Parts: sequence; C-alpha cells; structure tokens
Amino acid sequence: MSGPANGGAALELRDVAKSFGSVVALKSGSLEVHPGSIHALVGENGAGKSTLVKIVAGVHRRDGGVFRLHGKDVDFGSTAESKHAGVAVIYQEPTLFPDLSVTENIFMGRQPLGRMRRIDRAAMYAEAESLFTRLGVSIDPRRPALGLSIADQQIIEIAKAISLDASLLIMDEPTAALSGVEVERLFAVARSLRDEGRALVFISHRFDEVFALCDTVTVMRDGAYISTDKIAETTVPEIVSRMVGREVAELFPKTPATIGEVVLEVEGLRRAGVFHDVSFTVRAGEIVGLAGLVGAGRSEIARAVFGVDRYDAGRVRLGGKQVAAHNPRAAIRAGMAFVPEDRRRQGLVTEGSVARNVAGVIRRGLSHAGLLTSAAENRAAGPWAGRLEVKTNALDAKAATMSGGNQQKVVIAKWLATQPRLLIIDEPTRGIDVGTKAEVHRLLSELAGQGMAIVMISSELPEVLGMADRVLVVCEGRITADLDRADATPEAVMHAATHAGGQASHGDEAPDDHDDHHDHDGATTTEVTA
Amino acid sequence: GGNSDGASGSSGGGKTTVTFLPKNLGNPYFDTSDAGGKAAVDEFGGTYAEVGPDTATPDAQVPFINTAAQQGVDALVISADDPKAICNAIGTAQSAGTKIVTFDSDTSPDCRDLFINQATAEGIAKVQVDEIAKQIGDSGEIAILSAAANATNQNAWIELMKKDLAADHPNIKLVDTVYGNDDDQTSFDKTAALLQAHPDLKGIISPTTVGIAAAARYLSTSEYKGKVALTGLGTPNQMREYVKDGTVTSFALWNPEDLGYLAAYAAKALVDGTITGKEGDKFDAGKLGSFTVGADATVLLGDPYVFDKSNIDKFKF
Amino acid sequence: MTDLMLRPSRVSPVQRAAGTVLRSREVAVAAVLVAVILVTTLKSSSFLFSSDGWRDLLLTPCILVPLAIGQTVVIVTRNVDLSVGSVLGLTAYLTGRLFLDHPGLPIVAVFVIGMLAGAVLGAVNGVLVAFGKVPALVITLGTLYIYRGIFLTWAGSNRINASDMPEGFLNLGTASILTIPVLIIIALVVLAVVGYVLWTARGGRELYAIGSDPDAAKLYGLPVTRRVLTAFVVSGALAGLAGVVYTARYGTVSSGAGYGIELQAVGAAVIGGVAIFGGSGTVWGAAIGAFLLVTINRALPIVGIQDFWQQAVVGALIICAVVLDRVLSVRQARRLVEARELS
Amino acid sequence: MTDLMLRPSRVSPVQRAAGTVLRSREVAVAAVLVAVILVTTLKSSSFLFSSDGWRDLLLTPCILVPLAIGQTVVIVTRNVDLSVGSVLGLTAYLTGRLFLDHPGLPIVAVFVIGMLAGAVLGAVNGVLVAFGKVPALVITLGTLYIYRGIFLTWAGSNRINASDMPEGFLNLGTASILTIPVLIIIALVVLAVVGYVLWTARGGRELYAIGSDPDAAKLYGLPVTRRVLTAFVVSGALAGLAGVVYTARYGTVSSGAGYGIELQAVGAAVIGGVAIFGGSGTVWGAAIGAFLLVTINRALPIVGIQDFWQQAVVGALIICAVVLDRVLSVRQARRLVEARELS
Ligand SMILES: Nc1ncnc2c1ncn2[C@@H]1O[C@H](COP(=O)(O)OP(=O)(O)OP(=O)(O)O)[C@@H](O)[C@H]1O
Ligand SMILES: Nc1ncnc2c1ncn2[C@@H]1O[C@H](COP(=O)(O)OP(=O)(O)OP(=O)(O)O)[C@@H](O)[C@H]1O
Ligand SMILES: [Mg+2]
Ligand SMILES: [Mg+2]
Repeated sequence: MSGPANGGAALELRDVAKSFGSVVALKSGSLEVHPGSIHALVGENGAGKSTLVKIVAGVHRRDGGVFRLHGKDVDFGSTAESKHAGVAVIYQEPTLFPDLSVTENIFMGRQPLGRMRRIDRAAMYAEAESLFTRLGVSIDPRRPALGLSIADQQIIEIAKAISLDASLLIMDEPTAALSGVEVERLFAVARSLRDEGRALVFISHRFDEVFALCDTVTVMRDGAYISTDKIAETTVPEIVSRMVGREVAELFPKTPATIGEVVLEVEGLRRAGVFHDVSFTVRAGEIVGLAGLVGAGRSEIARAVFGVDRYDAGRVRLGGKQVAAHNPRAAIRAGMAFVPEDRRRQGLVTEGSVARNVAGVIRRGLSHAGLLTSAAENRAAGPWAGRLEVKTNALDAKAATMSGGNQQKVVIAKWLATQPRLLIIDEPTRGIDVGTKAEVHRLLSELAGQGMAIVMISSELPEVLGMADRVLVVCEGRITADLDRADATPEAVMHAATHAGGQASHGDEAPDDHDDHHDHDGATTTEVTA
Repeated sequence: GGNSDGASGSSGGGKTTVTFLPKNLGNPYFDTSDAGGKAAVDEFGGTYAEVGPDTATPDAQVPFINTAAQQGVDALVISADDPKAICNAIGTAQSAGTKIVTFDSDTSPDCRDLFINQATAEGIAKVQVDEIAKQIGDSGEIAILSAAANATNQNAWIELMKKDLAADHPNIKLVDTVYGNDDDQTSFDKTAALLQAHPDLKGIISPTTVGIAAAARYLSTSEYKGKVALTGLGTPNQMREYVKDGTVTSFALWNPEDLGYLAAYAAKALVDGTITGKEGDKFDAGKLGSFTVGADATVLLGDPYVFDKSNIDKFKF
Repeated sequence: MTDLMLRPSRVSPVQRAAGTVLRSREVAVAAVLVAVILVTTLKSSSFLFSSDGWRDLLLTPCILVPLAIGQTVVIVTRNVDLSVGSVLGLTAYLTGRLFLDHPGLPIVAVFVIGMLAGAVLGAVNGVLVAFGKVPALVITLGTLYIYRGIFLTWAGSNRINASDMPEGFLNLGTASILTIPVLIIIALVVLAVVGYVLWTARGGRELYAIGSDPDAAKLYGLPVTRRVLTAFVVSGALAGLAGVVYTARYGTVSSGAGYGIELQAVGAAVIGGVAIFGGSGTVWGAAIGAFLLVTINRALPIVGIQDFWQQAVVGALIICAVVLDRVLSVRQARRLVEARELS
Repeated sequence: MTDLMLRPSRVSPVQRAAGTVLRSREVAVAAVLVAVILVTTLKSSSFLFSSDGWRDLLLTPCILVPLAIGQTVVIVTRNVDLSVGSVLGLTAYLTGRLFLDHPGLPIVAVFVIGMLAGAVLGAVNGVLVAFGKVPALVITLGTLYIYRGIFLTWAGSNRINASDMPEGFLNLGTASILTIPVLIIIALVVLAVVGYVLWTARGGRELYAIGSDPDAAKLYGLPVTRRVLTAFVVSGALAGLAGVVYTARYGTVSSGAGYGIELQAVGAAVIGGVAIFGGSGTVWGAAIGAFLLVTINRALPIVGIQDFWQQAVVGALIICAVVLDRVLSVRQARRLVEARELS
C-alpha cells in the first residue's frame, strides 16, 4: 500500500507556530503525512524545517496550531513522550554518547531486559548486528561511538531511529554526511519501511535525492507553509522558485580561470591507518575537487595538510616553502584557510558573537600593537557576513542561535576574511539551501578567478563535477585517480572511488596496519583481527 | 556557644567588660575555661562575652581582636593561636585602651599585658613523664602523639620531656614523635601507625586533649589495650570512658575552669589598676585566693592535676 | 566486509572478558594496592598478620569507600559533589545527638536516619543542579560552606564523646564477622548494590549516557533531571552513611569532622579510573582507589617514610593515574579509528 | 542587509559602554559590598571610621584578591587551579627561609623570588594540563597535595616567626601610603595590569576564545597550549605573591598556611561573575568578589551574627551569585535572539 492520499494522516500539523523570544522561527507550519508515504520537506536555511521537526519530536512546545498524530490531538512536552507515541527522529546534528558502545547508543533507555530487569547484553548486540547488516555497514557493535566519522555517526543515528520501529520516522538531512552507497542503502531501508505502511518525513537540500525517494513534497519558506505536491506532478525549478520566492541563478556558474603557478604541493603524506602516500599539487586559480566515498579519508587528508592532525610521513609545501607539520598557526601564516566539515564542533566559537567568530582568525591583522577593539572586529566582519547574507543584523549576536545554514556561512566568512592563498573547504554546501549554495559556488569560482587556489572536498558528485578543474578521487586513504575536468565523468569518478585500487590497496594496506598495531598496542589487535 | 553580643560590649558603662577569645570555638577545653571566666566575671559583676574563630589558624583571631577593640571592651582574655600573628592587632587594641590577658598559650611577652600560665612547661613535661614512667615500670620504648608539627607549646613540652627522660629515666627510649594535627581522624590513624611501626612500644604520651582521646579510642579497641600505656593531657569528659574500661590509668591536666577564673580576675585587676603586670604585683582571685605576678608578667596557676579512676567522676568538663 | 563485521563477535565471550579484565583499570590499581601491602608486610609482618593489622587494613577505608562510591555516581553524570565532607560532618554529629537526645534508639534506626539526612542534603544539591541548571562544582562548593556552617552552629561548643554513645554502637567500630569488620562489610554491600545497578540497570546506564553527552541525552528523551537528582541523592545518602560510620569508628565528633575529605573522595575516584568529565569509570575502580589511598597513608610511616610525605604521595598517585588514563585513551582512540579503517 | 551589518557600529561606543556597565555583574557585586560596609558601619562606626577599621577593611583582602585574579585567568580558559593554597603556603614558608638563610636580602628581591617560585609551581600545572591534555581539576588536585606535602616536609617542625624577619618587611604588613595600605596597593596594581591585558591585549582575548571553545580555538590557529600554560604561570606567580604578602601581614608561617583557601579563591571568582566553564568573566568582578567575601567575614561578628554562621553565609553568597548568573544569562540569550528578529 504505497498510495499516500487515502487513509487518515499519520501526522497532521496545521498552522503550527513557534517563536524563540520574539524570533518567529515558525509562522504557520503545516504538514500532512500519510502512512506508507515518504514525504519530503524542503526549504531554505532557516525556513523552519528543523524547528517543525523538533516540535513533532517534543523538543520544543508549539505556541499555537493543530498537532495531530494518527488523528489524535497531541502535545509533547518531552522527546520521551513523542518516542513513546511512536515517533522516531534523526536530528540534523548527530547526538551520540561517545563513551558508550554503539549498541548502547542505539538501545539506550529501552535495552532488552532479562531476569530481574537486568539488561540482556547478548540480545542487544545481536539485534545491533542485524541492524547493521540491514544497513549494510560494518561496525563492531561493541566499539564506543568515540572516533566515528560524522558519516559513521549519521549511520548510527539511522540505525537508532529504525530500531524504534516507529509509525512515524522523521529524518532531518540524514544524507548530509553520507554519499553514494550509504545513501542508496538508506533509501532501500526507507522504502521497505514505507512498504510496511509507516510514514516517513525526509528533509534534504539535495533535489536528486528528494525526487528519487519521496512521493510527496512540502515546501516551506520563512517559517510558513507554501505548497504540497505529488513528486510526479512537479519539477525542480518549480520547487526551487517556491522555496526561494524568486528564480534562482544557474547552480554551478563555473567561470574558467587562468591557472597560475603551483601553490600547494603535497608529497607522500601518510598517516598510519587513515591515509597513505598521498601526493598532489594545486595551482593558483585552480579548483581541485576531492571526491570519494564517506570515510575515504578526504577530511583527514585535509586536516593533516592544514596541520590540525599529525601525519607520520610526507611533506607539505605552500608556494615552495615547507609548512610545519601539525601546526595550524603555521599553516594560516603561510596563507592557508580551512573550512572544516563539522561546523558544529570545529567551525565556530558558538558562544562568541558573529563578529568575534568572523574576526577570530585575522586578529593578527586587526590588532594594532596587540590591542583589539570590537569596532575593528565589526569592520572586518561586516562585509563578508553581508556578502554571504548571514541572516543576522547584530554582529554581536551569538552564533549559537543561528540555523544550520547560517552557521556554515559564518564559518566561510570567517576564513575568507583572512584572504588566504589556499582555501581548503570541506563539504562547502552541506546543509546549505539552494540560494546560498549558488552564492557559495559563485564565490568559490570568483575567488579562483582572483587567483586563489582551492581544494574542495564534496560528497555531492554534481557539485564536484560542476566546480572542479581537476578531480582527485580518494579511496580507502589513497588517491586512486586524478581526472581533468574534461574526462571527469560520474562513471569515471565512481569507478575510481569504489573498485579501482580498492583491491590492490587492501593487499599492501594490511602490512602497515599490522606493524602499526605493534607500534602501540599489541592487545588491541585481538579486538579486530584475532 | 559564643554569644558574641557586640552591643553590650560597647554600651557597657561602669561594668568591666571582659571578652574571652579562645583558640577556637567548639573546643570543650576552652568552653570549660571560659565557663570559669564567666563565673568569675559574674562574681565581680562585670560583663562577659566569648567570641572566636571556628578553626585555629594563625590569623583567625585577628578580626575578633579588632572588633573587640572597636567595641572598646575593657579586657581581652586570649589563648593565642599564634605567638606573633596577632601581635599587631593586640597592639592596636591596647592603644584603644583594651587590656590584654593571655592564657593557656601565650603570645610573645612584649605583646600582651599579662599571661596566666596554666602550669610551667617544666611542670607539664614532668608530670607526663612521671606518669608514663610509673605505668611502664621506668623502662621501654615510648612515643609521643603531638598536635601540629609546629605547635609552639607542644614542641616546648616535648623538648623538656626529652631532657627529663635523658636525665632521670635512662631506660626509657623515645622512639618516635608523630603529629595528629588535633584532628580526631588523623590522631586515631597515627596511633594505629605508631603501634604498627613499633611493635615493642610500651607507652604513648599525647600532650593534647584531642590526641589523647583519639589514641585512647584506638587502644581501647585494639589488642594493645592494657599492654601499651597511654597518658598525656586530656579532659575528664573525653577520657572517662577509657579510664573506666582500663585503657588509661591516669592522665594530667590543670583545671581549665580555675584557669579561666584566674584569668578573669587578673583582667579585672589590670582594668582596675590594682596591678600593672610588673613582677611582685599581688592581686586577689576570688575562691582561688591571692596570686603574685612572676617574671615577664606571668601568673602561675599551679601544678598540673592528675586524673584517675578515683577522682575522675568529680569533674564534669 | 561482512565477515570483518562479524569477526569481533566470533571472539568467545570468555576470551573477550579476559581481555577486557586484563586491560582494565581496576586490575591495574588493585595490583598497585597489593604491591603496597606486600612491601609493607615484608617490612613489618604485623601490618597484615597481626589481628589488629589485618583489621585496620580492612577497617580504615570504611569511611572513604562510601564517599568514593557516591562521588563516582555523581561524577559519571559529568557533575561533582564537593559537599560530601560537610554532609559527613553534619550527619556524624547528628548521630551523636540522636544517642544523646533519644537514648535507646535502635542502632539500625540511627543508620537509617543518618542516611536519610544525608539524602536530603544531597537532594538540595541535586535540585539546585538539575533544575537550576547551574554547574555542580559551584553549587556544591556553596553547600560545602553552608552545611559546614550549619554543623558548626548546631554543634556550637558541644562535641560528641565516646561516653555519650551506647556500647553496642561503639563496638560496631571494631566488631567483625569471620575477621571481616562489620563496617567494611556495610561498605562492600553498598558497593555491590551500586555497582550492580550502574552496570545492568537502565537507570544506571542512563547516568553514563547523561555524563557522556548531556545535550544528546536530553534530545534522546532520557529523564536527565530526575537521574542527576538521583545521583546527588545517592551521593548524599552515602555521605550520611559515612557520617554514621565515622562516629561508630572514632567514637568522637568535633567540629573538624570530615573537613577536606571531599577532595580525597574525588581523588580516590580519579585514581580508580573515573573520568572527571563523566561518561566512564566504575564504582569498583573508585572503591579500590579509596582502599589504595587509605592504605598508602597507613603504609608510609611503617616503611619508614616520614609522614609529611604522605600528602605528596597521594598527589603523585592522582597525577600518575590521570596521566595514565590520558595515554591509554589516546591509544584507544587511535585503535578505534584503525578498527574503523580496517572494516 | 549591508546597512544592517553596519548597525552595531552606529550605536555610539559611549552608549554601549554605559549600557553594559549598568547591566554588568561587577556593579551588582560592588553594590552588595557597599551595602555590607554601610550596615556594619551603622552598627559600629569604627568599622569604617577608626583608622584601624579603615586599614583592615582595605588590608584584609590583600591575600585573597591576588588569588582570585589568578584563579580567574585560569578559569576563563575553561580550567581551574586548586593548587594555589599549597603554592601560597610553600612560598610563604620560602619567604621566611630566605630571610633566615640570607639575612639582608632586599625585600624587593624576596617578592621577586616568591613570585618566580610560584610561577615555576604554576608552570608545572600548566605543562601537565596544556601538554598532557589532562583535566586541570585533577592535575591541580594532585599538585595541591604534592606542594602541600613538600611544604610540610621542608618545614618539618620549624615555623617562621616574626623574630626571624627584618622589621622593614614586617612593617610592610601595616605600612600605608595616604592611608591606603601598601599590600592592597600591590594587589590593586596587579589587578589593573592583568585586567588591562585580559581586556585589550590579543593574548588576553585569546584566553577567552580558548575558554569558550577550545576545539575551534585550535582550528583558528590560536596558540592554545602556550596560552593555557601562561594562564597557569600567572596564577602560580600571583599565588606566590600572595604567599609573600601572607608572611608580611601575619609575620608567621605555620604548616596550616593557605590551607583550603583555593576554594575561597574559586568562590570569589564565581561571586564576581566568572563563568566556571570559561569564556566569560572579568578579574574586576573576581577582585570585588574577594573583597566581599573577606569583608562579610569581618562584618558578621560585628553585626552580632555568630561566627559559626560565616561559612554558611559565604556558601549562600556563592549560590545566589551563580543562580543569579543563570537567570541573567537566560535573559540575555533571549535578548540576543530578539535582536536578530529585526533583520
Ligand atoms: N533554539 C533557538 N533559539 C533561537 N532561534 C532559533 C532556535 N532554533 C532555531 N531558531 C531560528 O529559527 C529559524 C528556523 O531554524 P531551523 O533550524 O528550523 O531552520 P532550517 O529550516 O532547519 O534550516 P537548515 O536547512 O539550515 O537546517 C532560524 O532563523 C533559526 O535561527
Ligand atoms: N573525529 C574522528 N576521530 C577518529 N576517527 C575519525 C574521525 N573523523 C574521521 N575519522 C576516521 O577517518 C577516516 C576518514 O574519515 P573522513 O571523515 O575523513 O572521511 P571523508 O572522506 O571526509 O568522508 P566524509 O567527510 O564524507 O565523512 C574514517 O575511517 C573515519 O572513521
Ligand atoms: Mg535544519
Ligand atoms: Mg569529510
């Protein structure tokens, strides 16, 4: 029964409103989701999607409006209540307990109980393993959540949600961190859940996904309901224009820039267990895309190049001069900028003001004789924040209160303010709405035009293909292909990202993983290979 | 508890206002001495007050001295937490016209007007050594459980005990001195450690009321009960239990009540001008009779008093 | 891929258990403890083999162990309870007063009352922290002073002396069952119960979850407020128990009772491998840590180390413990990444 | 949009300054302080108007103020320094020994040596915390015991008495310039310097950035390790200064010197509005907080409140302060959000 229309709605929201203080996050949110349907919810950053979700989840209490679950009026005061009522939510930001095993993360609060209400761990692990098999991922159910990449974390979140076997499953940008295979598996699971007659809500900024998965789409703008259509009866441009309220410029306005001399040279970079003999160069005015599957090691490579993480071997040169390893300050001084992938944890001093955040890095430039005034900060921050349409009037507002997308903009603004020679940007448009996405892309190619060298990590193939002059494909910590814009076809990239070198690399990867174990902990190997 | 009623101090017209400032409140020893003081003050119809810090740290008394001075009390009777730390404060108090009498533990003589000496250090040291010698048959290993490692009077006594032992008790060997910081728990554990570290120990001297009580508590529950002798300075209330159950044969102390009583009368004498604190001055101390000021302005209460089964029930402090 | 995933579970439970135990922090600390006892016994056999030696070895930790357990329960939730020292003092004095004012009160009743009183004081902390959402460090620093102040005011200049309490109670201080002192048996029973709950009850696991990431716990729908409150109540109740035990053991209570012991409790937990920022660590470890702390203090004078050094040794112990933790956790993190990489 | 960006700079700096000051925490605490002084003076005019009263009012905080300042510098970076009490004790004793062993050493030199010694002890903390990446709470708890142990061992049963020190030094304890005691002048100079640096120097601002988000600070390329290390060195040096001042003021050092004062220092900082989890708070606030703590302690006996209650009052003060913080910050968050609504 995959026909959405007929039958009572699983979830019904009408004219739901929510304000924080006097910020209206949600004016009149409406949403009607039917059992056996996957319902897309799209809208710009700050449109109020997450807020809507959080109301359904019981994180926030709505100020007004109708909220029905399976026809019954409900009003959740806590996430526990919503969970109890059969609502499962994947939040935009992973919410894991790093010290606990992934299994406990999945079953916390509802562990299977044995005699005397004591937790039956064996059953728990078994169930976790079957969940992972279903999602087709390989994670030791006993390992702590600590140390998982965002992608891995996102997958745990998904396992958590589906294990609830809820009648309503809401996913707030679950694919933001995923790519290729994972997304496909997630979709498979989602469809099977739909076919079991559950209702799903899917929030994403990627239209290809929306159109591939969902049967209905609801558009929101500025906290208000705009429209609901059958996917079959609508088109991307239609939806986009509804979302933005205006026609959006072409998505990837890549303007060919004149390629200059070599800016960044990476030679034989190696970090035991994460990446191996990574070598590449980036030239002025060139945008190099790092493509690959999740967990391939792109972020790690980027972090190592920038000096956030240590590396065991290799050299990084900027403009011919060697850059000290494991020392971000040196990298910044040398003219590098790095927009990290996990903005929530690494991007912002969220307690700090927007201006403080933007001006953070360029203090050196701003401060006269070591002294620094907030006026100076505002002067430096203003233009960039404005350029990116950060939705905030007061530069001394706290960054923490901004929507996901707007936070991303602040981070980018922050680094652009340092006027770097090399910009490393990890997942530049993750969780960013189409309008800003175009703006970011225009910005990037503009910067390239001004002769800035850019390394762009992205899990969105279209983005990579659209933006990059050259595409480096990373697979299991190795660069398995170096494709020019011309011959960078989706097939070529995906092939390199999956098989090519995959087998080979496995073969010669084993040894240095082993001596690596001997290096620091013999006992550990028992866990993995014994 | 110290009912420090500031107002009565400053407003006391003709009456002699005497404020007692013990090392710290909540210490039964000083409660008794101050009770004696109160009795005396009531006798000669003055106004009595007691103030004090809750922990005996060197400087803890300073604010109270200042306060008393500001309230213009006639006399302060102090047991100094520290011989020097409070001297500045005392000086200013004196310049404000307050007479300073120290008792139990003295400041350096130049600070105060008069010191009421509970017993000479020699007397105290001697009585404890004699008691332990009597109980262990004048030969064997003994140890000392003191208060803080650098408590002035404790160290003075210990020195004298060593001299006395060397001179008159060649067969008694002082094997160790440990410090319980006048804390029940520490003293208790230190006693245990002593007995562990020195299997042949015959006796323990603890010249501090907290120490001796804690030591007695441990001994009374250990296999050494009755085998290892314990004496020192203690109060009947704390020791009654252990004297009765035979852990402790005897211990010494002056009568703090008399001490406070004497201090109060001395203070009055100073205030009235009957004495100035110079050697030879005589004054009358109610039921205790008449006393004479000795060298560097000290008045001696008398010889320490030895408590045992026979007399302990006569005392309730 | 799949077999890699399944491989970990192929390791027989026994093997795994063995592996974990061997690598576990508790064992390491226990080993140190044993070593200390051995060395000291070699120096003076009576440390272990005299009846007193054996008894004190087991008896002396009977106050710090409950405190360390309570402290762990709180620390695991990413909080800390500095007020336990004052709670101990207050309940210790309460115990004495009970005997003074209600002679003939059954001893069990006194234990119950003591723990209840402690629980109430703990609840005050809990309410302020859990509802007020204010840092526990500050709140309990505040109540540390407040409770101590109340204690001092209440006690005034009275102190509790052995003669104020019934024989039966004082004898508890040394009574033994099969040479095992009763007081430590009480502590161990508490340990067993709390340890079991933390390990196998949902509520217990949730404490770890809360400490591991409070925001996530909230989003997840865990009853954060209630659990944190409970943690503080437990800590308070155990401090209350420690207070009663204190009175039974030392037979006297003066204004200094329990002063500064809160830091020892934290120290014991840390030595036992409890992460100060919550989420990991066991009460077993904390209890062993407490044992070690206390035993070292008793051992030093016997092996002839001047007792002034005791404090320094305790400090060194704490720092070694935490630095060790750090090294191990760094290692483990790397291992985890590699584990991920391999699959 | 673009003009929106400019709006904040439109508000005249004066206006903004005025606004913040009026709403500022420092002012609130100062008000309380003034109130306390007034009430007490009404009760006994000599509290303020006698030369001694005036002197002691200013003199008594001269030890806690430097400690509170140092503590703030550390707390702002999301750390804490529990070892200051022991550092104080150690340097206080060192001061005495210097005079004993090197008679005729110029007083200034003693101050310098004292601060250097403190700085070294602080550096030990700093290195362990900054490089070892271990929680400061635990590390400094460890060094608290270690330093205290070293102090006890070194001092043994000796104590420093006034007679061991030159008149000139002891007189510092009471010397005044225009009725302002020298010791507090020293403290205030320190306050001014540190406050200025924290407020306007890049390094100072970076301390706040580090405290409010260490990870981000690292990605910014802020010299996290160096800054944290510096913070601890400063805290140590100020504790060293406090040690010298202690000796000068009390003219005697016994093994109890500085015992437990670290908690007072933290309390003072908290009362002064320093957020225990870093990122916000000023040394001005902390200093006023220290003044308040000390003054309340002196005032209570005068207004006739039993000494026992002092601790309770201190505790209540701390809790009120932090609860107040909580309320204010919630309010402010709302205000900030509202500010955005205009866009
Ligand atoms: N806790 C909060 N306090 C104040 N304002 C908030 C809060 N949460 C959300 N908002 C505001 O409400 C609006 C909607 O935010 P929301 O996160 O729902 O947007 P979104 O549609 O999820 O955007 P994105 O696609 O970037 O996630 C934003 O302007 C945001 O700043
Ligand atoms: N914070 C972290 N701690 C430990 N290991 C990590 C962390 N982040 C990533 N890893 C590991 O490093 C490897 C590479 O992860 P990384 O995030 O760089 O992949 P990626 O190619 O950037 O994919 P994506 O960015 O889409 O998640 C993976 O094995 C991942 O498990
Ligand atoms: Mg969102
Ligand atoms: Mg990445």
